[in-house]
Amino acid sequence: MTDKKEDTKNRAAMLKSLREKHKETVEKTQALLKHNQSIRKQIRQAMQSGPMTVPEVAEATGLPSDRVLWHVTAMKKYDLVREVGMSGEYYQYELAQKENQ
Amino acid sequence: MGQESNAGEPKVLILATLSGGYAGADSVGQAHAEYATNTYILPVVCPAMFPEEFYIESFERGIDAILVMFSGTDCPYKGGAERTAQIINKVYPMMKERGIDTRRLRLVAICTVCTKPFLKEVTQVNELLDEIGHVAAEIAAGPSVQAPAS
Amino acid sequence: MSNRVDPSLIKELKEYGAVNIEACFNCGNCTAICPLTDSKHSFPRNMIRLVQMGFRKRIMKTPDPWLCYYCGDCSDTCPREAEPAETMMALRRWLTAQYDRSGHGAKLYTSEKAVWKAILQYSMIPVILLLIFHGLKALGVPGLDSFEIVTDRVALNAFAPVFWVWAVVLIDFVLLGSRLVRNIVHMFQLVMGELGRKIPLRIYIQEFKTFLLHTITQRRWLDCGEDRKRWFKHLLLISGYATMLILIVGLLWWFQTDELYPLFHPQRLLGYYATVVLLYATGEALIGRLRKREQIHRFSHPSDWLFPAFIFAGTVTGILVHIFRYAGWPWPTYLMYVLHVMVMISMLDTEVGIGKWTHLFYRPLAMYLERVKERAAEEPAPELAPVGAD
Amino acid sequence: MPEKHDSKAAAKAKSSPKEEEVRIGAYTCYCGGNISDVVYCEKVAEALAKLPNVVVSRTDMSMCSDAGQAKIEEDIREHGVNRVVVGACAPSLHEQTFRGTVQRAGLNPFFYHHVGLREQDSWVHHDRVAATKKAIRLMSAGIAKARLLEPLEHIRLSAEKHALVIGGGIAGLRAARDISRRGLKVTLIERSPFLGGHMAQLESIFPTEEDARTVLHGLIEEVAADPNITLYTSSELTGVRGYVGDYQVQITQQSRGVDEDVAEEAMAACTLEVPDDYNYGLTQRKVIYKAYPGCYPPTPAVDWKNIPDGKLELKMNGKKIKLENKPKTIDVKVGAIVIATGFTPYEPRKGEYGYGELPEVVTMPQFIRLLAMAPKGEELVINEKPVRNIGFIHCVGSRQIDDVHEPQPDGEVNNYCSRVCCTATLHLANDLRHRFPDLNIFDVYEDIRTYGRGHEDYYIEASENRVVFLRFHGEEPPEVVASPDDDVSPVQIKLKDYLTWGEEVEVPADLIVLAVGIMPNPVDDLINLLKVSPGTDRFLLEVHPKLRPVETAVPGIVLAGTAQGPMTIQESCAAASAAAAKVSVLLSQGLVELEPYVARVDLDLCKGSGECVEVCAYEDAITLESMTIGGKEVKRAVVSPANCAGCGACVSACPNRAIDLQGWTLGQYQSMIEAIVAEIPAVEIES
Amino acid sequence: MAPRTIKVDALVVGGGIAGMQSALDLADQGYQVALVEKQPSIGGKMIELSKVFPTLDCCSCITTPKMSAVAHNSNIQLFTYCDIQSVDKQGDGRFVAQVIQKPRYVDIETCTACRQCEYACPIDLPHPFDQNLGVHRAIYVPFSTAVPQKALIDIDNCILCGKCERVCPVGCVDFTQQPEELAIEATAIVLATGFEITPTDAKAEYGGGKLLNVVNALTVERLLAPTGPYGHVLRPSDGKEPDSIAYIQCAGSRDKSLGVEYCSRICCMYAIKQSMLISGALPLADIAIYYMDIRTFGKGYDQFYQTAKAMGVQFIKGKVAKITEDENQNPIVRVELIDEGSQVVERQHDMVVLSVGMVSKYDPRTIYDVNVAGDGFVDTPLTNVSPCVTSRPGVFVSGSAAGPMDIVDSIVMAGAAAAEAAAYIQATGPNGHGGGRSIAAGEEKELAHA
Repeated sequence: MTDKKEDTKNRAAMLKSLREKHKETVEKTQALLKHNQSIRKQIRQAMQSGPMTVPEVAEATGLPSDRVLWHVTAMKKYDLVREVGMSGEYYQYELAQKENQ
Repeated sequence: MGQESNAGEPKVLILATLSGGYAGADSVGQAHAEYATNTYILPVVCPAMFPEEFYIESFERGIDAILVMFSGTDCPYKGGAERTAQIINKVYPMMKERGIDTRRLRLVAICTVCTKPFLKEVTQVNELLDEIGHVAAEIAAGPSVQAPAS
Repeated sequence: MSNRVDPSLIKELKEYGAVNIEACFNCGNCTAICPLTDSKHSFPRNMIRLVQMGFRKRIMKTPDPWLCYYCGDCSDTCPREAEPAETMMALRRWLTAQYDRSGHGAKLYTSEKAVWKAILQYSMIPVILLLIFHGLKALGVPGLDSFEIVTDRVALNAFAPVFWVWAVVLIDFVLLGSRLVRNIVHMFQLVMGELGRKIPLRIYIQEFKTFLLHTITQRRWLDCGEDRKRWFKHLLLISGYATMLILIVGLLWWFQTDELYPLFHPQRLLGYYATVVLLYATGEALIGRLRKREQIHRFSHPSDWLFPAFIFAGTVTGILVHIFRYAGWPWPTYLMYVLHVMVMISMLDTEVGIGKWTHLFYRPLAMYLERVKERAAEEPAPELAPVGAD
Repeated sequence: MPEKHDSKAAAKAKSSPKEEEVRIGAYTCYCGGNISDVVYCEKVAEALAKLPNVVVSRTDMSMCSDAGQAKIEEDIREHGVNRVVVGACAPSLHEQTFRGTVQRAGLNPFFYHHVGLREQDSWVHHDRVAATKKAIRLMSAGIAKARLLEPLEHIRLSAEKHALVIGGGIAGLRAARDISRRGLKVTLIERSPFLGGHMAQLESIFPTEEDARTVLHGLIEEVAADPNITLYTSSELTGVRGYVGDYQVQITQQSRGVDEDVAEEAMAACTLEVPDDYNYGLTQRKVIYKAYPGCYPPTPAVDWKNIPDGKLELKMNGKKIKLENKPKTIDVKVGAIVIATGFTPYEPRKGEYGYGELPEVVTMPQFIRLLAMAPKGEELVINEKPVRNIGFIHCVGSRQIDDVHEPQPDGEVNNYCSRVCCTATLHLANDLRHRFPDLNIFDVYEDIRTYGRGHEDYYIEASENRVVFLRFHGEEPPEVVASPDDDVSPVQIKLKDYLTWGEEVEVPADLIVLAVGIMPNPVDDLINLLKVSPGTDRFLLEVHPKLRPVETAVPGIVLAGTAQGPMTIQESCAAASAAAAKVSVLLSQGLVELEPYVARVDLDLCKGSGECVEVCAYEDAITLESMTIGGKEVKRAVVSPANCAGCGACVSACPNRAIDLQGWTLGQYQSMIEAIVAEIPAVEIES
Repeated sequence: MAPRTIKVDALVVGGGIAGMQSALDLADQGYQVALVEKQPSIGGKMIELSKVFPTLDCCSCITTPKMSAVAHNSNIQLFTYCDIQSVDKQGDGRFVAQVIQKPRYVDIETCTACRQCEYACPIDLPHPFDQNLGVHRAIYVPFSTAVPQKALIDIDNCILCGKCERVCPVGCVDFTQQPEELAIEATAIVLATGFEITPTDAKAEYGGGKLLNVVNALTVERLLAPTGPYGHVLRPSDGKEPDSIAYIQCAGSRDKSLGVEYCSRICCMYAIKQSMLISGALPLADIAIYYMDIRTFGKGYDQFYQTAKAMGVQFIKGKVAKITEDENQNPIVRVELIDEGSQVVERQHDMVVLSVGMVSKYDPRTIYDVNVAGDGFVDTPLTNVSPCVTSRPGVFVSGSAAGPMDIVDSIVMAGAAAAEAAAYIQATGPNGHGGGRSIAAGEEKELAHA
């Protein structure tokens, strides 16, 4: 047990010192993460109402449609949204189950 | 029409030599030319290996037509083309004996880039099958209702 | 019609300043980048192609080169660095020479020697005239009393009496004017061809405003897409030039005077305005050509130097005459005056009707005729086939 | 005889200790969409999973990728899969790939069967449901065969470390030299009495502006001095036996005709003249000749082709001398063969662009020779006539269109681009401009294709050199007509010039040069001997332009240079070096592997009828040998795998079904056919 | 500490199709080969493509088996994610390359590419493999067919949260990895360093890279690839399925105003190929190709062009001068229709593809001491008869490092480079000749590759 604790502690210390070493990039990436998380939140909220196309999400969130497309693409790749057919010239996406809950 | 027995589309077996017909079929694919789906192409080194009974048995199993696509005079094996032709010629009387329309078996030379002849053969054999129907009916009927061989 | 290819025109046009026209591989980039082209007007590639093919007559018939204001976009983006803008420029020179049936214009464009010879000849006119008149007076020929060389004060109107000078100017003006009119008529005939006579006079008259508009404002230039500075500078230059032209041709009796007017006298104000504008505009053009920074100034044909250089020299000598006169230095005033007149006469005689100067008329005329043709095509006259640029 | 590493597969198959359970892995490849766009691959996999013996049925975006292959390996290792069937592209592309996979996982590589679902299903059918059903049937047939697969082993044979190169042009020379530099022996044969091919007829070459013959002779000297290379000129391949690693080739060589020490004298004494092929028939030469000054070999040769009875009489120093062609044959054993038979310029029909009717119309190869012979000076003079206007016409004999161009004798039109003509034309035009400043040059083209490195510079330079370009559309080729009598130029080109708004224009010309395309040299004899295939464009066909771009479908026979398709000198050399690399791969190990698809005798069934021996066309492939079976001395058929071609003629001949073809047994075919006619497993396929 | 030294016969620089083919052709002759690749996976540009002309084979069906063959060939040692620092010649005439292998922060031996780390990672980043239209995470497997199929961490875009380490079932994440120095000793070097595409923003008239629906052709390859970012052909501004697509040829070639005078050779064919593929994916879409000259010069290429014409792809002669966009971000091209009476038109499309060209991506003089030609690519002074020989003895060039060429020509040239390198090794290797482990007749040799 103590060994495991020791390990966890060492690991935390190692990560911390690494974070210090890569301070600049870590901070930059953290800012990016925060920004993306807020966008994702908006997109998820907009998509609560059911399947939507990218322009519809863009309209609902006020985000530029190319950014919405990028995020939806990312969410699709990691199974957070899925494609559910087409509406006109656009594909529709809906939140995957775990995101819906 | 051949609907009286063995429902379903008639099946065409294509025995195609690797150096001729099979490569030719691949060229047809490369060209994305469309043909009927009832065609089953099996690669063959040289059709000279198939004895006469092989064809008869195939018909009896339910193959409605057989196209032997060999390399003709370009056959890479010595005497392969001639031997194949001899065997096929011996099959025809055997087919007649059993009441099988001899047009169901064709020996054609198809080269590696013979896309047009390939398509022509497949179209023709399907036209024939539209006309004469399944082989099973002929076999069941026996030699008395033999269709005239062309 | 025989469409026989004739590769000699390319060589000929090079003498008129086409820079790298051979390099053109007819991709069409120049025509598509040009802000002035549309489904009806297609250039410069069509012009370049006609040159490559050597279809002289057809080029002579087209006004297209006059529709270009040389923004330089085509040359900037040409994938072959074929300098289409320079070809259009060269074609304007070539056309100017073609409109002049005498062949004099062509000579001045293609031979520097001919230019120097012409300058030398024309500049001698005032000298000879002064020598003749002062000489005849000295010989006692009557009627020449007003000719006198006064040395204790500046008396320009005695050295070169204004009404005599004005008379000479008017005579030259009439001669040059008739040359210009002949060439303009020639251009009209070439551009309008058979069609010229078929179009009702009414349209010509109704559309004459186009001519005036373009002459005065160079309106089409504003569609060129580039920034408006060059258009404005050119407009300024024209205003200065026109002022000076009116002062000399129409008002010389008032303009050339021995009076010393106060600073705000209209004679001085008008003169100063024209002088400043001309000096600025031509000076800038010359410096630009020396520096070769902008696309329009990267290549210079001798004829590009000539016109601004004349105006510049005329302006500088004019200023010096003015200074010497107000300073009360008789001899310098007289000599500078002779020099000034030499420059002005050379300019007029080598430019009007045959030189770069003529673009003042040809360009608006081209627009005008284009508009007339368009109008005629719009009219529901069944005998008129629609006519495009080519 | 090469050392044989006979297959022990037959023995192994018989003595397999226990009937192991057949566990089949079936894999249906999406082929990156090529298959899955039409075939419902998941449904196929679902259906296959229901078949007997199938323990794993999977799909993958691309089975041939490392990840796809890893799946198979894992299934073999983890799930006990011992037969593998992949339905993917054509077997010619990736059968070998998957055999390797199976082998890596510790299985016999012949426990693998490949089903072509792309070329023979998804690419030729649009009905998705029918195509899916067909895919299931084809895969079922493959699985049926897989149940009966037996372990086989490659036949390993020692390989001759010696290659034959056919053709002594630049590609053949390059290939010969590169194979030799790798430490292998080379026999180089050339049909004509001299080396160099068409390159010797060129003057300066793009993109380096080097002198063609100087560059060529650099390589010829290397070849001539190379002790590993044996050279036979005036020689052709007349016979071939054997297989990769051990081809026994027969070369027939025509006599040079005259002895070296008197050859020059004989040439001087010779009076019989024939059209000079070096100058494309524009001049005459003697029948005892040198191709050109400085040619290699330097000894003059007799041109037997132009002497019908193969005998020539000559008066030399007052004496009558009789020369006679005594062809001799040479037998060589080689492991691989490089075909570098080159090209022939397209010969326009009589009347095509005035060719053969108007003396002012010549082909570009002819013009290069004419120019080389033209007098020096400021003005171009051809055939004693001054040329002030010269017109080039592109795509003569290339990019032809059905119904616009007259077909070749074989009924085909040359619908391919000949690749080199554009740059060659412009290179020549620039050369003309430098030499004749006042010459007017016109260039009538369809598309200018100066694609290569440095080639566009020729186009730019030609433009700047005031070459006037005119562009036609392929459907409306230009016309060449004689001018009216009062015209300044004797001929003219008329065309719709699409750079001038499609207007009809005419180009005056004193000489018109046709930029003729490239056609393969006629090599029907080689095609028959070596069983290689030409494509629809008549050039020899590679296995696959990307996977195996210089190899033919016949093992051990590779292509170099323009026998394969139009190429520049540089590209020919690259292809030749690549061919040399393939030959080195094949032969530098000293052994080759042959597929084990040979006949096999079941001694239990064989009655020694001898029918198989009778029907077999291959020497020593099957023999009747005496052996003792069950205490009785009997004659039984015995197969010599190295000599067996695997055609299977013996299989159908055997009255007792005692002989079969390894890897392609009759039983396997029967079971495949059964699978095709059987009901397919029930799967719901949406339409 | 002295760097690990690897002794081989040939060093192949670059793991694209040319490098792989050269390496295979050398290894199959029995030579020991080191293949050094800058990226975390081999495959080069070719692995990004969808299908290849003129056969329309799926590209990965050609590339991935070669990648696999390289990885499994017992004569090839593969070094990915490496930078070559310098190349010097030793006293014995052999080269020694100083190489730095960048840390992946993942133990390559134990990683199984299960991608659990990837799912756990919170950072989404634009994926250059998908021309930035798709995403990867800060820890990721480069792409589905990567070789080696192993994860790596983009340390510059990592917040070091440690989530990946926690979820990894085999404990292969190692944040403490350091760059490793290697010394590779070789008799011959084959440069197969490839090319770069013309930057999309190179031409101001084409929007300078700012117009979202003006994309480069490599982007379309990704859109067409079954593994592509969207899984469909959609335009990047809003995910619309485009009805009208225009190709602009010579968007990075044959243009002195861009400083690229040469023809890039591949663009005509790839534009035609993509048109055909788009026609297949979007049967109703109109496709127009604006061109100056159609250069379909290779074997079977002109026939391919004719097929595309017959399929309804429009070929329009005229160089597009300018691209603008309307309020819906539909690109508008302005062009003179040369073949149609020379009129200037402005045409609106849903998406415009720039057929960008090939440019040299680096200066090979600094490290490899070989001359470059005016076009920036490696110079081949004996280009006619020895097209792979560079100015430096023992250094050979393969594929598009020696100028633009298509895949077929690259593969042929790769074979030629292997032949040249083999001959060089044969002539100059240790003990006079035969640096390669040439095998005596009959000697059994494991043929490890597929």
